[in-house]
Amino acid sequence: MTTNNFHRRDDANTAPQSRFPVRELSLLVVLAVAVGAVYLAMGSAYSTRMLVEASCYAILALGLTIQWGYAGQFNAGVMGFVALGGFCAMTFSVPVNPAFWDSPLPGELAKVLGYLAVGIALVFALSRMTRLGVPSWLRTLITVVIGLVVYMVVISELREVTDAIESQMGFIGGFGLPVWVGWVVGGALAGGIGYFIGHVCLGLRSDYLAIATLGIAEIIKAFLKNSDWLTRGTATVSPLPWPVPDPGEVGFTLARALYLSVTAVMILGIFFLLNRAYNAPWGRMIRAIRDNEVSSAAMGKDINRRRLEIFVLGCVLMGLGGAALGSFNSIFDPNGYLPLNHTFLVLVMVILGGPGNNLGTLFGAVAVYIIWIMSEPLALYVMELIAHFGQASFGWELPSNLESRALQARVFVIGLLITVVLRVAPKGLLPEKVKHHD
Amino acid sequence: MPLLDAREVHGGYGGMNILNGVDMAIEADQIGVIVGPNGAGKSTMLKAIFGQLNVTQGDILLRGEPIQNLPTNRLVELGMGFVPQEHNVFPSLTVKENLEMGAFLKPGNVKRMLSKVYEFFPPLHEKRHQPAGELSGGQRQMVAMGRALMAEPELLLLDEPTAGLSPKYMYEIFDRVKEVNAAGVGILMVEQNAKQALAIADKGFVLAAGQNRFTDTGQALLADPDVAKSFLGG
Amino acid sequence: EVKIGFLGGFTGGIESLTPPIYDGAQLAVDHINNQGGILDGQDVVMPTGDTTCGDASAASNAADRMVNTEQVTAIVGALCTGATIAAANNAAIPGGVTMVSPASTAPAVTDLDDNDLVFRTVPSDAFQGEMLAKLLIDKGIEEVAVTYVNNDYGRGLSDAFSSAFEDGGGSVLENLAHEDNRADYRSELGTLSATGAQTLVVLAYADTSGQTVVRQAYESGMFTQYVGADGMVGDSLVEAIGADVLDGMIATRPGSPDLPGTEIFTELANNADIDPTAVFAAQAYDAAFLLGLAIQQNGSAEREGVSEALRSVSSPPGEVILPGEWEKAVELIAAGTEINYEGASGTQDFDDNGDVPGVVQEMAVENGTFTGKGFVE
Amino acid sequence: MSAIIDVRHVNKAFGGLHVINDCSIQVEEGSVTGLIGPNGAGKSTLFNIIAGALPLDSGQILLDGEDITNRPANELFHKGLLRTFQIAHEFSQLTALENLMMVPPDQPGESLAKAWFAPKAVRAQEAEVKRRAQEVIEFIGLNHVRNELAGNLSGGQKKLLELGRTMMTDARVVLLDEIAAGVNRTLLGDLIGNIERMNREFGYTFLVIEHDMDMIARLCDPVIVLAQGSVMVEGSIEEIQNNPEVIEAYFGAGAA
Amino acid sequence: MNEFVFFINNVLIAGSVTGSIYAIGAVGVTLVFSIMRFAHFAHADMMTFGAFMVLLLATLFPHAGDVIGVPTAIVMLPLAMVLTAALAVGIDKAFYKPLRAHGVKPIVMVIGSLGVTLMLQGLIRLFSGTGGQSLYVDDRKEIFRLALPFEGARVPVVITEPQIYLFVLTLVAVIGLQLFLSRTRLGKAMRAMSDNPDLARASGINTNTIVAVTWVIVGGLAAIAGTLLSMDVTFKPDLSFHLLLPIFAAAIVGGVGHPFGAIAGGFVVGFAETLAVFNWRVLLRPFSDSLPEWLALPSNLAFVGTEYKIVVPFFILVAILVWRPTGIFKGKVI
Ligand SMILES: Nc1ncnc2c1ncn2[C@@H]1O[C@H](COP(=O)(O)OP(=O)(O)OP(=O)(O)O)[C@@H](O)[C@H]1O
Ligand SMILES: Nc1ncnc2c1ncn2[C@@H]1O[C@H](COP(=O)(O)OP(=O)(O)OP(=O)(O)O)[C@@H](O)[C@H]1O
Ligand SMILES: [Mg+2]
Ligand SMILES: [Mg+2]
Repeated sequence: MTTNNFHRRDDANTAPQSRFPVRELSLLVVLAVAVGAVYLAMGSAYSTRMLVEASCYAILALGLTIQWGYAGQFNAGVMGFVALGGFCAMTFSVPVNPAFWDSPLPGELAKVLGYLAVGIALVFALSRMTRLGVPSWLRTLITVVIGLVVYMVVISELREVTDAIESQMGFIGGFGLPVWVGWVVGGALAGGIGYFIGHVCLGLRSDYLAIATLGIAEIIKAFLKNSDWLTRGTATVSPLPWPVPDPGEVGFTLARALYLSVTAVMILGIFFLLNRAYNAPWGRMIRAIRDNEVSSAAMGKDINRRRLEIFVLGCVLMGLGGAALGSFNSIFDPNGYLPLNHTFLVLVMVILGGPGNNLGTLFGAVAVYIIWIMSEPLALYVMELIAHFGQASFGWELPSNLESRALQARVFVIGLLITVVLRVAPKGLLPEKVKHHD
Repeated sequence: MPLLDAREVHGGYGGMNILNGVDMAIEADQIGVIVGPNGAGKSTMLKAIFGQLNVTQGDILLRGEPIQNLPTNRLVELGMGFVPQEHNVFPSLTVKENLEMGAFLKPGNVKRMLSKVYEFFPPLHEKRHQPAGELSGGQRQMVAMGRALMAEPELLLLDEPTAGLSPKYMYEIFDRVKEVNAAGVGILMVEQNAKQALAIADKGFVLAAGQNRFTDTGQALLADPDVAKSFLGG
Repeated sequence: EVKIGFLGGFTGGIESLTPPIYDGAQLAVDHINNQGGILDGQDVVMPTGDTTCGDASAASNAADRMVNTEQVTAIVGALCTGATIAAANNAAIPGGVTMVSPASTAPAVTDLDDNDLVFRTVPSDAFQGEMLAKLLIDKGIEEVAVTYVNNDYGRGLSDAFSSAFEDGGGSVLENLAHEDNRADYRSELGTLSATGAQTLVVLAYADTSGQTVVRQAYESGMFTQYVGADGMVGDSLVEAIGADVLDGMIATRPGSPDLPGTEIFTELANNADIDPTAVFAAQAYDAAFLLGLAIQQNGSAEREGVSEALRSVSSPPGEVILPGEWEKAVELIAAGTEINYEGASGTQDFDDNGDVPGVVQEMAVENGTFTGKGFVE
Repeated sequence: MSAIIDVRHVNKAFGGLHVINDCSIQVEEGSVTGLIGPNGAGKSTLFNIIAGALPLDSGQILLDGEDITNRPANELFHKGLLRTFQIAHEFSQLTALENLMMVPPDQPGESLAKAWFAPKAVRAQEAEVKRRAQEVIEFIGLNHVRNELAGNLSGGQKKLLELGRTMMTDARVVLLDEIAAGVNRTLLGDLIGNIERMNREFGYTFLVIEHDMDMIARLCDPVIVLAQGSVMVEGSIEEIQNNPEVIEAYFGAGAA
Repeated sequence: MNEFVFFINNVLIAGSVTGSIYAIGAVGVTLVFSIMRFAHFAHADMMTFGAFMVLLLATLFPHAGDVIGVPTAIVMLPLAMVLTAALAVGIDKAFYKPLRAHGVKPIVMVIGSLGVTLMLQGLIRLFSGTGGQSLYVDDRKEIFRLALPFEGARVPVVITEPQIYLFVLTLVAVIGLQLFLSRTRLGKAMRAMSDNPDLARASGINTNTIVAVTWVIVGGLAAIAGTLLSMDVTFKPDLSFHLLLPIFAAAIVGGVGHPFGAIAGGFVVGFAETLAVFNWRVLLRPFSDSLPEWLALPSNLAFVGTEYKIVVPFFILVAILVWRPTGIFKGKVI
């Protein structure tokens, strides 16, 4: 038992492909039944809402499956990109705050940004000093010192302006643009930040990337939470406009169905593009890079560029999904971005569905979201049942905070789900396929 | 009683069978050499003997005792040593530590055998404080061989020990093998330098597609034109 | 049956505060059911939803379940301000459901664009902050360092406090947010004590960050006087840190004015084995009771009209109804008489924004427990 | 005389250990040059330096007159410099066939934009690539395992795949690092034939590290002997085999 | 003078305390990292578990400490270490071993350990509630206030009892581990196993034993770290989760696989954090009157606000990864 395991061949991996996708179809049927059951139990408005959220999560999961499934990059900071998307959706769509634009503060803000630009240029110039024959240790020293001074100056100027904004008009308000602008910018911004992180961290082993992204997500959250002048911080901004008529105008179910059709179209598009890319030589190259970077480089593949490409692509999807989710929730609350909901849940979706398999990921997203949402009433129901049973037959004392305890179990359940899926179906329910050529 | 006696061994990875009934037996004072085309199942056979493979059918006996389901570290206790074809050193341990690990079960051996191994392979002495991962291909091969010798096994399984070694060391290795064998250690090795290897072999096994194709003394196989043409490269 | 939903933070930041609040609301429901029920003998039931306090999407989700699946007539809740705003904007307002929060104290709720659907039975922190500032100035404290938990509660309170304190002639040497639920606030305390202030105002929760901040402040030995607000008032704080350390700590909390309702509620709660002094329990009782009255007045389990009815039953003119007097109220309503509920935690007369006036009570730690010292004028 | 690879006074040290010492070698265009030497002489290190996998400390490397010192590996590939690894570097999660198909450079399908918006061109090129891969895989005798994951191949099969990759594209210079080690001698005969053919008919230049003297003798002229990081002798195989210094350091007594 | 004492308290002592906590956490992480080859995200929660065990035991026997005159929590620590070690071994058996047997990539193990983290967190919260509790159940934390013998030194230097335990135990643990790894046969076998488990088995090393021993050590270290941390601050179910990033940063900055590196990394990260949030204005205060008008210093001269403390370990991590991926002590290139 101990020694025989290590050359095990993965059966799921090399099993001959069946022409008829039995597995896919049966899973879809199960899913459809589950959705139907939810509709029956919870009513259409609530269930449609659940589907919309599941679809937003599906976009996030597709982003993660690109990074992790295709390329083996483990991004443990999905939350940060989701938050960025939400932020853009908010900033671009909420109404303009005339109090801010009519005051002298925009000018001062611009001035600080100008300082910043000058400072960056200065530091950049200093870092090139070796060209003038300055020894490199001296250059480093000067650059660091000047950099710190510039930083301190800019930051204290910025503090002044932002304090003024906060105390005089709360926050700078939005741009009042159509919702989709915010979504596009959200995707772009997330991609941009992803580019920056990727540039620094992608050369390293994937564990390090996980740690770094975990940190980045917290930093993004800390920034959004503490920059009250920009985001109102914990005071939250709501309501956010929708790209389709909102429930106040056409009723819950219809409004949500419309929203769902928007996200569904987005998913279809993304899905189509991803499938095409994955099955093209691009996908093969990405898998090769995931597998062995040294020899990919020797085979002429620009691994840094490709890794970056994929990381950014994933982040863009996360930003986009985050924006759609943010608009749908109609509130921007930086405090509400939690690793459990926005990183680990997405992770579970991907590993359950099958990393690297787009269809599996979609399936995982919807299935896991249903489980997640339904687990609250279910957990309570089960707890109550047990408690009542215990009370009736053994005379138990009911603990006062039954609800609270039952819901703690959710964290536990997510953890359990991760470990059990990894153990039972390490490649997910719909594993990535090995391409067979005849 | 043969030192090692494998009869009708079937086995493979996962569902697929690679070995389809291989027989292989050597006495305590013999050198056995396995040759054959790439992918014939030579390495797989060594792994089967060394307990790293699911043997589905057949028996493997060491001095008459069945050993097929024993964990690897038990086999080492029973006196077997193994040099795998790939991944055969501990890259982050120094050369010396690599060798020490070879004698993990016989700490008493360390001192004596260390100097012996350094004597066999002088470059190792020079590099003894360097991590094995930084060695050249040939030097790694020496470490791998040295590691296996450290435990003074009674049966030594070698998977292509001369691959990547310069001619000088290739002959050196064959000399060592003869020397060790003379001290009463049974040797079973896979070789692609088939002519040189068969020249010192008491027994030769030609494997193809997971089955014995020819089994005879080394000299006889060398002399057999069929063998030479299709397996030894003319 | 008639459904009134309850939204609370059963998990997350205020999970230890939520159960007593829920109990308060449940007590009102029990009273209604035991005294003949609502709308001709129907029972009130109170389904619950977990907002997790911090997560807006969980809050809207829970509210949505109330509004669309449970089909409640009205909602008691939510507790945390963020949750209340999320629930209101996403579910309650589009669904036309009246919400009465017993615990969202942040000023932000006032400005909600809510079609007159969102109310609260607890005064805005803007008021408590002012009173706290006044209290300190009256006591001759002129320099303080403030740290507040970084959420809408802490921020609203600290904004109100700081501006009032500075207007009153004091100076806030440092005003620093801290994250809830960390184990270590020593660097925050370092920044705070760097100012040289001797008085530390902690606007946080007794069970979480507030406790740790005060303990570490004591260990650092840099402050001589601690000040808190309602979130800090809890004997668990004194127990955890030590009575001798905290002796003389000053605090405020929204109090129940000396109304007949307060005493009645105390007695009713004690009868039901509920702690009447628990934070926001009385407010929750009032919220649930008021909604019951409003539905009764409105005459049906429809959502339409509840908010108007709520205004009518809560404020003068009308015959005064006290906590527990459900039967009497039903009779009066049946007779077409105007009623005016005077609750356990205040007169509950809503202004145009759905806010209520409040009183603030001064508290101090004496002999190892928080004791009331009368109202701040 | 045009040297397609010109290594000039290269030095490389790991920590305090000088592995390459002022090494200069030239590889003539169209030749099959052998590079032999004792274990640890620095042959693979030199390969890694030429192929851009290791930075050098000092010196210069020219490819066809162009300075390629410290260029990244993928760039050199595009300049027509191909290499194999002594320890096989297969793509273990790709099938054997895919291992070959991923090699050809500049496949349109490798750009996202083209994969998305020009599927026709991608498919046409893909068919061509597959045809070539199929030929190569048959030639190296791995057709029966073409849909097997490369990680599951035997040691020798991996080395064959390594060699197969160099046949997938039109290179100018191919660096072969001990392709014979672990490869069956019968098959090796065919491979040598093919290398000769590629050299003669298609003008590939080869630089071959090898310990198998039969192979060196059949293929290489000239042969360079490297010892302790610098060139010991250079000449035809006969000259080398009779050089007492080389016999002492490299062939050993057994060769005689 | 007071400013200087303030600096000692808020930078020197605070930095050393934070540094030691990070160091002792990082030692455990670095061990799993180098032997099991993955970033063990559940380490922080093992720390919490250890502290929780101490809390339970101390609540059960609140007076155990009086007998020998040390805090009860310290008396209970050995027992908690045993329990945590058992937990660690159990977790490995249940969750990591099957994955290893499958030969999965390290990153999948990382994800598995994330799952374990969540499970542990849920369980601990389920049983302990989410509030903070002091590990000094019945006794009182001793605080040493050392007044400096200078004129005008109003503020004393403050150091507490658990901080002293912390310094001592960190040092003992790290030195012990270093000796174990480099000197003993078992220690070397551990490193061999981390390089190549198959070959380790082929050398006669019983890898199951090695793995078990590793987890016993890791569990014990985690219990020490968690307990000392909770004694110094407060016990909280999600206490150590927030330390995950700085601890990993410390392990990597120091060089993965080096116990001494963990100390170096821990102190680098710890001091960087305290220095970054320190308001330098305090030290300049005595001179601020003599500065010219145009150079009036802003009131806040800290590099980052305390709310951005988490940025500091992140930046150090990234900087070290870029500048020297193997860390200060040239750890494994993984
Ligand atoms: N990364 C490294 N760090 C330190 N030393 C190294 C490193 N890589 C190689 N060496 C040393 O450099 C020397 C040359 O190694 P190289 O692999 O180039 O030898 P080689 O000529 O290819 O030998 P072989 O024929 O055995 O493959 C060896 O002594 C080896 O120990
Ligand atoms: N881990 C594995 N999983 C699945 N199949 C494997 C695995 N290892 C080897 N094989 C298959 O088993 C067959 C025999 O492999 P083996 O390694 O025994 O060959 P060999 O005779 O040693 O060849 P070589 O001379 O090339 O080393 C090969 O076809 C190979 O594809
Ligand atoms: Mg083999
Ligand atoms: Mg080499």
